[in-house]
Amino acid sequence: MQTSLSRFILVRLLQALPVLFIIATLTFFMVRLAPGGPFSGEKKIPKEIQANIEAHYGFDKPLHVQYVRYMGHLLRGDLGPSFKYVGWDVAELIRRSFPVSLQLGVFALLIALGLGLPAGIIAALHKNTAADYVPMGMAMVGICLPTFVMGPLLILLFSSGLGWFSPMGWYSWRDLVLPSLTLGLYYAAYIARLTRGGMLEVLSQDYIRTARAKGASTSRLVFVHALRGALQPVITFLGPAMAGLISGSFIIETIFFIPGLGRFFVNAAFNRDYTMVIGTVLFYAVLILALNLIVDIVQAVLNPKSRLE
Amino acid sequence: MNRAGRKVFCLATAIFLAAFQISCQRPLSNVESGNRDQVLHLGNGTEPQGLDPHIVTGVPEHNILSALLEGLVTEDPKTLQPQPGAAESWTISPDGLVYTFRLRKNARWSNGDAHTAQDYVYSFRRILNPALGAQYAYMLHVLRGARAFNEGKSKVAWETVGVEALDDHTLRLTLEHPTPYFLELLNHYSFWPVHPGTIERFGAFEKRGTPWTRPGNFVGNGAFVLHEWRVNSRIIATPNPHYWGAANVALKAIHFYPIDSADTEERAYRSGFIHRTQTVPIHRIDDLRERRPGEIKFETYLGTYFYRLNVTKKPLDDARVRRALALSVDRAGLVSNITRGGQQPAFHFCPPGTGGFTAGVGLKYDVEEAKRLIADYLKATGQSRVPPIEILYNTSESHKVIAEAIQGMWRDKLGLDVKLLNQEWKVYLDSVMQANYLTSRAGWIGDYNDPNTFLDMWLTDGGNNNTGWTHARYDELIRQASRAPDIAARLACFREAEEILAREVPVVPLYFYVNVTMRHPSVQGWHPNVLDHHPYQHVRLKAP
Amino acid sequence: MPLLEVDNLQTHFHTRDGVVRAVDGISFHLERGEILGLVGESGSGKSVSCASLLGLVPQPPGRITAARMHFDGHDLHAGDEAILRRLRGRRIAMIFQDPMTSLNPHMTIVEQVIEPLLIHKLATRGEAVNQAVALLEKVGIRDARARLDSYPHEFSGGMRQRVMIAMALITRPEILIADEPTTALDVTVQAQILKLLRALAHEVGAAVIFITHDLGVVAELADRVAVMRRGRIVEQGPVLAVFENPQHPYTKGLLACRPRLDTPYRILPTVADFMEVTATADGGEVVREKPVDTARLRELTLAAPASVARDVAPPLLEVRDLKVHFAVRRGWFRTSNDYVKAVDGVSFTIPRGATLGLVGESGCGKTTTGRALLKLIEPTAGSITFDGRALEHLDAAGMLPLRKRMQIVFQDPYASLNPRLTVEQMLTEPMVVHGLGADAAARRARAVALLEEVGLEPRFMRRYPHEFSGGQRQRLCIARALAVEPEFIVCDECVSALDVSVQAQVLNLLKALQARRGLTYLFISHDLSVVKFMADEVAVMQAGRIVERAPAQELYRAPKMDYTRALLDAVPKADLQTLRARQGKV
Amino acid sequence: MSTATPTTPAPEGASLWHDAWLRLRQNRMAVAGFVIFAGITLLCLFGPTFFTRHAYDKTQLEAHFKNPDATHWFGTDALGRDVFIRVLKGGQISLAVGFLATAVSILIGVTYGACSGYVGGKLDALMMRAVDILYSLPFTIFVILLMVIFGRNFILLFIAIGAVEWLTMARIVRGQVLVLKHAEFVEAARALGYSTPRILAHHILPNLLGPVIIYATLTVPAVMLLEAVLSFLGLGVQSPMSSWGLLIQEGAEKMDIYPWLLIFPALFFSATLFSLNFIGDGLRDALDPRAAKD
Repeated sequence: MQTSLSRFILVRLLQALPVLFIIATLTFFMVRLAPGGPFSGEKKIPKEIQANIEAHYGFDKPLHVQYVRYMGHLLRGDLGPSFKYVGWDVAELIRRSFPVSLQLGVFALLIALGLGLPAGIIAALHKNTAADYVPMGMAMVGICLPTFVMGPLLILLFSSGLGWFSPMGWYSWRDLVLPSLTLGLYYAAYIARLTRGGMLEVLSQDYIRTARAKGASTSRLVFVHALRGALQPVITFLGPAMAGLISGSFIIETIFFIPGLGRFFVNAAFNRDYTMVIGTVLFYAVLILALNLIVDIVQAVLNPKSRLE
Repeated sequence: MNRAGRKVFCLATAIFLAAFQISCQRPLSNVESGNRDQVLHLGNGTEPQGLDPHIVTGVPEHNILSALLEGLVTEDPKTLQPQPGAAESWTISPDGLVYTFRLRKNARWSNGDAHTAQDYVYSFRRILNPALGAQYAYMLHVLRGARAFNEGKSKVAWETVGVEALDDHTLRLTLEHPTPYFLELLNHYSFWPVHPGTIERFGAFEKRGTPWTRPGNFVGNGAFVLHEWRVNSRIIATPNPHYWGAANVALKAIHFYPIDSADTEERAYRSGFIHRTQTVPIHRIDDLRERRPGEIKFETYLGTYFYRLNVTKKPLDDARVRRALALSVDRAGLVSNITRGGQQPAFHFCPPGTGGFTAGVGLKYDVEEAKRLIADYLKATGQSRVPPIEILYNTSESHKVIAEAIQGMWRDKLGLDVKLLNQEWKVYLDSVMQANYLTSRAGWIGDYNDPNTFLDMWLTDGGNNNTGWTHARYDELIRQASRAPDIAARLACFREAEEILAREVPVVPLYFYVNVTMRHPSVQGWHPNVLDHHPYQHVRLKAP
Repeated sequence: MPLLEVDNLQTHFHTRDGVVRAVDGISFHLERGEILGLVGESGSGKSVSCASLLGLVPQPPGRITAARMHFDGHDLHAGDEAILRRLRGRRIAMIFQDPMTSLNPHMTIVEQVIEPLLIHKLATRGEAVNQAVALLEKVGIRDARARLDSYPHEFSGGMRQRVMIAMALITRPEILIADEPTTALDVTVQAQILKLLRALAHEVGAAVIFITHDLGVVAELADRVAVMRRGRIVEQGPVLAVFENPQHPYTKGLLACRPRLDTPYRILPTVADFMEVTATADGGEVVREKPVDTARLRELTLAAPASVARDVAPPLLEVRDLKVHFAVRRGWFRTSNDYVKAVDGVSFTIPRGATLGLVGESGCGKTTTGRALLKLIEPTAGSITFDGRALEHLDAAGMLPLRKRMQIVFQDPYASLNPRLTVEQMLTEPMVVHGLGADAAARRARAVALLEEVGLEPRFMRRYPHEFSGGQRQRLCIARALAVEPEFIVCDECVSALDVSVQAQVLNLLKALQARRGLTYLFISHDLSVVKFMADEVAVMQAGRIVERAPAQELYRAPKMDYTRALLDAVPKADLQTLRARQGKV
Repeated sequence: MSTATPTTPAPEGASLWHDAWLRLRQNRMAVAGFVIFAGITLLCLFGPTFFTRHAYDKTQLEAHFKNPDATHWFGTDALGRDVFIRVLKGGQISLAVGFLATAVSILIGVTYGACSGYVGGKLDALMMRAVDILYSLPFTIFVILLMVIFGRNFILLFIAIGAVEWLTMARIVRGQVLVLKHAEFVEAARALGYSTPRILAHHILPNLLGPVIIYATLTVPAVMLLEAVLSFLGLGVQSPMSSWGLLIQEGAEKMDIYPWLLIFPALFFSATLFSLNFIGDGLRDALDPRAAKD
């Protein structure tokens, strides 16, 4: 197990390198294809000045030269300066905004798990009764309600209405509640459905009957025997979902005015902030690859039968 | 089977109740605590591109930089008349070409360094240096020789540029040709000074993007210094003790929040998070007018909202069609039902009263006339239908609503086939620059308070013309205006230029901007003006 | 007072389609230390009755009623979940059929074995682990302490069943309910487990309810037997009495239909030879005993003394030195430095029209051999010659014409039928692929004929596999294989998953088809009695090689190898001599 | 023994789909879902031609933000347009986007996943690595770039969305195929000499229907919401056309002042999703002959 685990991790890390390389290349050329450049503005500037700016950033060189140069920087771990936010490095902007998104994502994840898992478990234990229909109906509603409805709705209720929370900002722990709820509820709905499905599947297994025959109580059945197996689909879902959660949501960060990665992510594309686009895309890719790796490892730990391939 | 479920449920409920319990103690809002401590909280649109006055190009940047830096000349917060700034006085040569400024002896940089005429020479040289690639360097092209130096042609020596420090406190600027609005121009941040020592400390002087603009590094000559900068979150400026007028600065801090969503900003205001918003979402204007009548402000702004018509493409190559489009827009209906901020319908291009100039009414709302023009056009060209017209606009709720309304008018009143095309900002810019559109939405905000900033756009080689429209007489008029011997002659040129625009219609002016904002009653010394400039040293907070 | 007393237990399932009477009023009792065999075929309600004792039937849809159900003075029926939970695992323990699925794959062995002790607070964790080690050693898991933290999948089936037994016995329960604990196991392992169960039950002093469909097992183990059919106990009594003098025709049929090592059969008697069932209008049924002329039956079923000399026929299939190796990739660079030699040099020939039986324990490579013959698994080396044509180098296209001539019937009738194809689609598709039958109507007609040939009704044509019983499904599999008119069929454990009575019918069918169509079989099985019934010649496989090969009768009469002898000895024998011998011993 | 009671004589050409239809008809929830869904679809398709009193793009500036009343059943929007007709018209777009994009994702995902899983080995590893790469591309940026580079059009919109959504589908299908390809009935099919495409199409794909349908019913709403997110970024449908996602998004910020702008499109949207969910569950059960008895 020990060798196979370390070997597995090493192989995956090695595999990640060409993946990241391809992604960087793909993105590099894709952003260049988009009309407009980082310095195009509403007011046209004289050609000569435009040329000065482009010379400053090396845009006057042929594209392949720029590519080789950029890749050279990348190899040295230098993501380059942001074109839009003058005076900031891409790496620095990511470093400053990612913790915010991470914090938001982790809380949202806790909410999603905290609501989704119990709801799914309760629904599965009471299949086809009110205790099943009510949480599952709510989950459906949760899936139907996009974040740009849920956000303003929660603000209307808890900020404008009850006055418990500030409608926006990221300055005290209190500001964490509404956005992570908005983000978390959607995932909670998904997790509830997956948990219910997984639980139903596992509860019909023979080994649950074995456990009951040993005199195990329901809570023991659920938490000791069933949950590990039932969580498999949830964990598979959590891999990509977590990347989505912690890499920031543009909509939520816009609605709640949160200085997270999501706004950079989307704005970089809109601003044609080339280095920022590649930087954020690469960051996201690394995140996804890392989380998938973690999910695979967690799954292997939870499911002793699965082999790391 | 029930027990486990019940346990889980109870636990979850308990956690939530506890969370709500804690959350019930509400702290003071920003506005409440700000009023107590003289801390101004401002919504400021988007995150600034940066704080290097020689690099940035936008309004949010201006709002912050105007706290941190001061030009030679500032303006009266009410009338925008030039006032002594870093220079306590100036003289203008009779031919209007040479300006000599006496700098204040008591002015200091925020680190205590002396503030000298050489700093300005350094600053102007920096922004004009081709290697820096400053987008707004062209603002300085009014200076003699500046354009050639800036364009880097055949290694023009800096000494040929009309900028000279006569001594530590005397700066002489020589212009290319007389520029009546030069003093107003000086209040644009591209003319503001940077601290040479700081620039050099963080890199060569033509290097972009050095960390000299970070809190702790930034050295300015304005009333405030940069205290904190959290990207996408806030920028805090605190008073500059070395500012020559520090004694009169009341505010203890200014917080700028880059809230780019209008809805979020409006919610921020309502919850007491900021003292003033940059905008108000259109759909909330009615509601706020009713519920917060004292706080919603409608302030005339030096800007025009208009549609460009691409005269190189059919059917807009025909002036009759263009005029018909302009005549069939119900501008009164548009401003009262759609924009709803008390905007003035625009029947000419330059906002009324710009630099004391108001054009005569050139356009009107006349559907019959418009129909007649279309019929004429069809007859003359032998077509049965006008080719379809497309409206290009960039992504924004309000642009969309207006485009939809205009589409409705042109379709219902003239029977035209009108399509909408929404493009994301950079694509839109590209389309406009390449003249790859039929009609496109546009807005123009005056850089300074003079008709020239509006009307020189439609010169044949005007950088922002983009309509393909060219008119010899118009070009001549605008050129004449800049050399006009007196104000009356100058205005006459502009008046005739406006008449040509109304006849030829390369653009359809729709309305003149009004800044709709929310402002808390506690903000004192904040005066509405057409440039939306509000020198913070005059602002104080007083709880009503 | 008996330890367990059950009177008129009924377990009904209320489904959307009506009430299913899984257990329809059974009564029995169990004394301390007694072993009760509960016999019946699948669906007879034997498992449900035992699950009902402990309230392990899902309710709803299940509903349990009983006039009386007492365990040592506790009213099981009136007892609520809390009371039952205290009894479960502590005083009444259960062992389930499938050790693959009945152990939690996510928990280590030790966690599961000590769990009953911890749940019922009978020991601290440390004590529990020590007890578990002792018990695991006792059930035959060597070096148990080192293997405590293994997971079930790291154990073989037999080992897992031992773990299950240890888990059930660790609390020293008063009743042990064993629900077909050996059905999924090899005969040799089954024999060990049965011995173990008997010894341990005796030692602990537990009474045992042993559920099985195999009367042979009951004969080996039980003191008393109860025969169940369709939710009812049709006969119960001391084992010897029931075996010597069965009363109910069903019992008689069950006793007769099991192929025996000591009797040469031509065809097997079936339950249907002993009783006749007619359905009544209200969904019930009437069972009538058929008068059985024993002499006539023997005459019908017993084989003619001398078998036809088939050896002279030319070989249809010839296998030389067949090897199938699977690479095992290990270590940092996944180099394949090791092989599992599943089949390691197997040679045999099968004459046209004959049957070669291939026996051996699970994992010996017999199934791999069968599949390699049909190139479902690519052989590593060796030659396969079918009717003069070498197969080993043929590609898929080259194999296509031969696919028509060689077929296979698999073990699991549940997995080997596509659940989403109707019988008609399933039977006509191979005809389409191989261009048999002129048009759809002709193919349909052929399909109907096939159904009739395997003993199914034409009205089943548009049904789906799940609507059939195991035996019927296996007939469908045979019909599907026959659809392409093959000459050679690999029967891969094709009756192992079936009840004894059904098994007899399917075996008879295979024999009849062989006679009618001149088929050649490779009959793979772990059940020696079945192989003996089917095969002309038997090859015994062990660890990828054939260790002994002889004509069927000869092999059974005089096995040469110890391994073969061990296999033969392990077969449970439902004969009176063995029974008497055992009873005498006890 | 089988306890199945004899049914009516087998009609010719009985097939999975025919039987599924019969079974589906017996599932009350699925039928209810089907009725609601059909109702909404028909209303969206034919409503705008039937209720001609208002046009979806007819602006009446002075009649903006009117409460629902007898003339405007769902009220009017900022430009005085009738919300009822706009909801129906938006439904056309949303349903089209939802279903076309889902169809694209199923088509690509199932084919890709089935091939990858069935062929296995190096090809499988390669194909899954490709999916990994696409997975790690952030979707929003990907679509934004696509829209920006190739311009906005409706066809591209759903192709782009479908082309991204197929990834998960491919993974699900591959996982199932990996299990199914070792099933004995597939071995039996191989033994009968069926070609690989036939095995995939006749024996493996039908057994994938359950998870595929369930995932598809989850994809449809996801796609509709995605379209709304793109609209949020200004990359969705062109005005004055609309979609449910866009209407909901526009209504969301105004819900405290003009609630009808949110409520009605949200109602239609949710009703569709709910009914799809029941249809999906029903279809899954109906297409699984084994689930008939439960």
